[in-house]
Amino acid sequence: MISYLPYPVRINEIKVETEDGNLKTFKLVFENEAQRKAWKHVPGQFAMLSLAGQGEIPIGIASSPTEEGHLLFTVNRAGKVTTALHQMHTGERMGVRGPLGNGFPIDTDMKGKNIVIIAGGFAVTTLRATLIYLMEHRQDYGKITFIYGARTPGMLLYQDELQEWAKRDDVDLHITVDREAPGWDGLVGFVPTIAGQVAPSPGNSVALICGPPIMIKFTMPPLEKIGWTDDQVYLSLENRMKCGEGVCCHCNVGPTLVCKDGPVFTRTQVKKLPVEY
Amino acid sequence: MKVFRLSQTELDSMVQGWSQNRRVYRPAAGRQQSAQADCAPGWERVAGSSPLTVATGPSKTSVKTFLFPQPETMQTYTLKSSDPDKGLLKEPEKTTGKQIIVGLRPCDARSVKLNNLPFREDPFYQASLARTVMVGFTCNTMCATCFCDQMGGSPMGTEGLDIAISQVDGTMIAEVLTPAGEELIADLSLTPAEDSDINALAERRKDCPQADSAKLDALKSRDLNKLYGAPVWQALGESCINCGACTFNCPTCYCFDVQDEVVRGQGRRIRYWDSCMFPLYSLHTTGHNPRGQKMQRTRNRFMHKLKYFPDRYGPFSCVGCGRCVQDCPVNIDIREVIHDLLAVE
Amino acid sequence: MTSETNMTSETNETAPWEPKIIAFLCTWCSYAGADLAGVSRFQYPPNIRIVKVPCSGRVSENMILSALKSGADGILVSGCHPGDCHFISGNMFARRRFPLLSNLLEFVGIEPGRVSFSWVSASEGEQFAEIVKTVTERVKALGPATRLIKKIDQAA
Amino acid sequence: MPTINEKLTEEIRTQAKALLANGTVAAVIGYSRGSLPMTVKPTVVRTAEDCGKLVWNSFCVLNLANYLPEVLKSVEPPRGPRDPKPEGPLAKVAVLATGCWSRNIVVQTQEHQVDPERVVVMGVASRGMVSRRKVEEQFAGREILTVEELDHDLVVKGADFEEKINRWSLVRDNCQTCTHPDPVLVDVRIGEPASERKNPNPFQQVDEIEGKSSEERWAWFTSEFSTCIRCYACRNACPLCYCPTCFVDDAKPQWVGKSLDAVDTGLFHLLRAYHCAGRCTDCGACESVCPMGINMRMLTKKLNKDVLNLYGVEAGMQPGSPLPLTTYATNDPQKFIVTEAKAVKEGV
Repeated sequence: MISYLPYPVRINEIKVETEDGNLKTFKLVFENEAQRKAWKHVPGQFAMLSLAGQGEIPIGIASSPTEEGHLLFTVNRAGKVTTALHQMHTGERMGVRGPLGNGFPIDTDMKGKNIVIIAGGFAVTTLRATLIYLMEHRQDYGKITFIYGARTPGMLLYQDELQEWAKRDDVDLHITVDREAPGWDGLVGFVPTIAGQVAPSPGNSVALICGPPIMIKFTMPPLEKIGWTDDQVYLSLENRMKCGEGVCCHCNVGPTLVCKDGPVFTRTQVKKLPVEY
Repeated sequence: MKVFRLSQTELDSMVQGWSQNRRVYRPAAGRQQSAQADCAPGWERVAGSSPLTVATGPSKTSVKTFLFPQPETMQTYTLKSSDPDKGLLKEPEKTTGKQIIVGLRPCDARSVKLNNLPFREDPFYQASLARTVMVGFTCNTMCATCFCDQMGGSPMGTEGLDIAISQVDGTMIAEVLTPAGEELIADLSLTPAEDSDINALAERRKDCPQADSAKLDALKSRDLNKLYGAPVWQALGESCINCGACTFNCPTCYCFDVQDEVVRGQGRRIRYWDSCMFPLYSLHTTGHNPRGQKMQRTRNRFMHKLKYFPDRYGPFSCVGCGRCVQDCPVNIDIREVIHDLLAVE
Repeated sequence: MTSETNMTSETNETAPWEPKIIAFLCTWCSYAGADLAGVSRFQYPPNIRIVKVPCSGRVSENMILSALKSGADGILVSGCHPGDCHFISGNMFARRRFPLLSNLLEFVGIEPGRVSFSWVSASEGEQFAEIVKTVTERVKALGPATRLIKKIDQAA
Repeated sequence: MPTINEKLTEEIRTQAKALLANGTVAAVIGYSRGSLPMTVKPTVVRTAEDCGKLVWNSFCVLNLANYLPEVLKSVEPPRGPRDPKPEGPLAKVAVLATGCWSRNIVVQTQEHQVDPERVVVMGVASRGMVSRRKVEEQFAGREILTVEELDHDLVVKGADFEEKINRWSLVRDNCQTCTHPDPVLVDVRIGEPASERKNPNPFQQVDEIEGKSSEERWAWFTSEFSTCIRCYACRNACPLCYCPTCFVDDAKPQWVGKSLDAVDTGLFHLLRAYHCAGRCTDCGACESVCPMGINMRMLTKKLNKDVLNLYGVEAGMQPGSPLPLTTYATNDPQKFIVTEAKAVKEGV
């Protein structure tokens, strides 16, 4: 039986991620120890963040299952609930309901393969979770390529971690910004361009792509050019959601319910659906 | 299964007996001038001794309001700073006690079964279902807007009912179909039906329009994208005004929205009926709307009923009650839509 | 703006009833008038809760009805005198709209006197105090508002 | 001998065909036959061949002006939200209009929703539209299978009955009290013009409610709107409602709750009606489309009465002048204003 009752959590830490202040990462800890232990998620899943008096919003889980004891959510301030969330302080109570959705195929299709992760903007959240998971289980996967772009250096999320990851030699990291910026000596250019330059050949590989629709649209041709097929590419869809459990129908794309059947789909699956996302 | 013979007086006293200690509801007679305070529009609580008769055809509003109330409290909480439980969501107090719905038609009873497919894991729907007993009247005549037979039901069908009452040649025959139904009649001394009654009922059932979905089932095997791209949507979308008259009166439309309401520090999270006809239904916070055009929303409703739902769960999400046909302000007739879709190759 | 949470029941339940009146005051005239009333020590009943608005023309029917719904016993909207509007004509448009709204509310059974309108200039501190007295007395005579107030039920 | 409606239907088809055939308009908004008795389908006809679908009868209760802005848009060359307006004149659209509908087109023009240069009004004098609900109430409990329309009577048939009833007795309340049945704009005349109707008191129903006590009016209001299911058919059938985001959908702040709470439902109807103040032409579409039979028109009618009494304006009757609530006069009545002088005088 579904439970619509969120788990009570406390905000343990709030970190402003970007220069415009619109993205904050919330570190949440469970109030109830049993619920903490029972919580199991896979990277790519999402949860409903619940604010009493405001409502619920579906947000991708930014922490890896390997980071035990807390959950991380990076939230853009956009609507009613996210605005209220951004005004909250550490120590305050809120709710989390989930984990919901399918997540990336870390134990199935991704196992033993080379992984290419392509992220644009703040869609990087669940991919951060994935990368950390992969690094924790490094021996289970082949070569890992992580391509991440933002508009400006100040709009890159998880900057401290990016520096840590750059030091590792078992991850091929490519961080790019759209335009030249003072103090930035890294890559400059849009994600699709960089992806075309650094993406490995498709043999025994899968790609996970999250970003604005326009980025996904332009990232595909360079990949296809070097032989990538739609079956190898995983995308994460988002739609307005209410229940998160496949009941209320809000997130439907044709017969598919993004919250239940997704949010992660192969590009082959997505192509079969009407364009209602 | 037990079968009884009832006179109008026996039926009336039976229903009145139930209403002594349980909540009993029946369709409101005629156009309702004013809804009762403790009852959804279109229905009324049985009280007093007015004889129970039900007009031909389905009730004005559907039975879903009893299983999927509008609104339904999902959680409650307080926002008072003095309360240590501030902001903690709690399960609401459970409504207990049986509710008996009298006088619903076979189409509505079947809708309860169909909605149970998406709601099979939903705690609220299941709780309502467990405390609801449905005493239905089968139909001797089909209205011009009825098409239950084409959607896999039948005017004399009993699917979903606990007790089915049929009018056969001036007498009423009650078929008690489930343990919940048996519980209702446990203490009553009813006249068992004669064999002749049972035969007459079987005869009537045999002669009435039978569930025949063979023609429509052809839709299920049609290609999704071809139906999606069918030419019929353009004209339909142009005349549709995107109100929710069809969805809210439809017994098998089950979408809901969730919202928080706070009054003087006390809050609740409710779910209430939503309609895919409304632009807000699919609107993203970014302003992007995957179904931003009227036509796309009209299409979604019919595609959901006739293609998406069957693809997911098997049967069509329509029981052929004809309420949408009657209530549509611009006369969009689902039977014509089906006809047009069947023509799509 | 007027979120439902604003009118919490922090007041003492056993104290005798005192009306809560929401006053939408234009910042240029009536709010300044209220200020002057305070500075000049003109006494007026403490029942009003002031919401400062840029112009009486800014006060929409949504705000007035929201306040009623949240449990306000009375509403006062006050702006500049006709001709004195900081935005030239905001109060003139308001003057056309307000009687329609108050008549409509009366038409559906909201007691006359729950929703009031006035013009108070920045120099009219005493007049402001008088108007608040009038409005408060009127609302007191009507008793607590019972109509169009949202209540929620905690059961499923 | 063809009936009045048959003649009108024929004329509509001929004129629509001519307009489409000679390229004057790209689309005609009219009605086609409905699938049930007493229904018609609003239809957009785009080819001369399709004009045979058009019909006219006493059940054309929806206001076709409602469709005008969207159909006008549909005949423009497709362009993105930021693309400039194309050069040269844009295609025109013809629309059938009775008195009230044409007044709505005037209001749409005043509010810049419609470019009057692009609209060809096919004016039909209204004989009053029949209320389907009134007919059904006459035959309560019996299913109506066909309704045939004669010039002054309706022939209603069911499985086992046939009755002839006077048409006017079943005409909608708003049409019975209407004083302007003839369109205020006519580019193509269909049928004969109608003269203004004399009505000693078009606001009689409003007066009756006003005559009640405050308690009685509250009781009337709560009871009348208690059956509302919040389907918004009244809002969506209204040609005045075109806001991209309706106030009921606002989230920051949220003005009105969305479930079936009596207060929220009441607020929705009050605010919806109020938003129509000075713009409503009493076309009755809201009331006609309500699946629950709520007389929400009483609220707009009350506002119409006040707007007429206070500002002397009937919506859509003066194409050249601004809408009553978008203008003002220096001597507008202000008896409703509380003054301290009044406080002293009343001595409350």
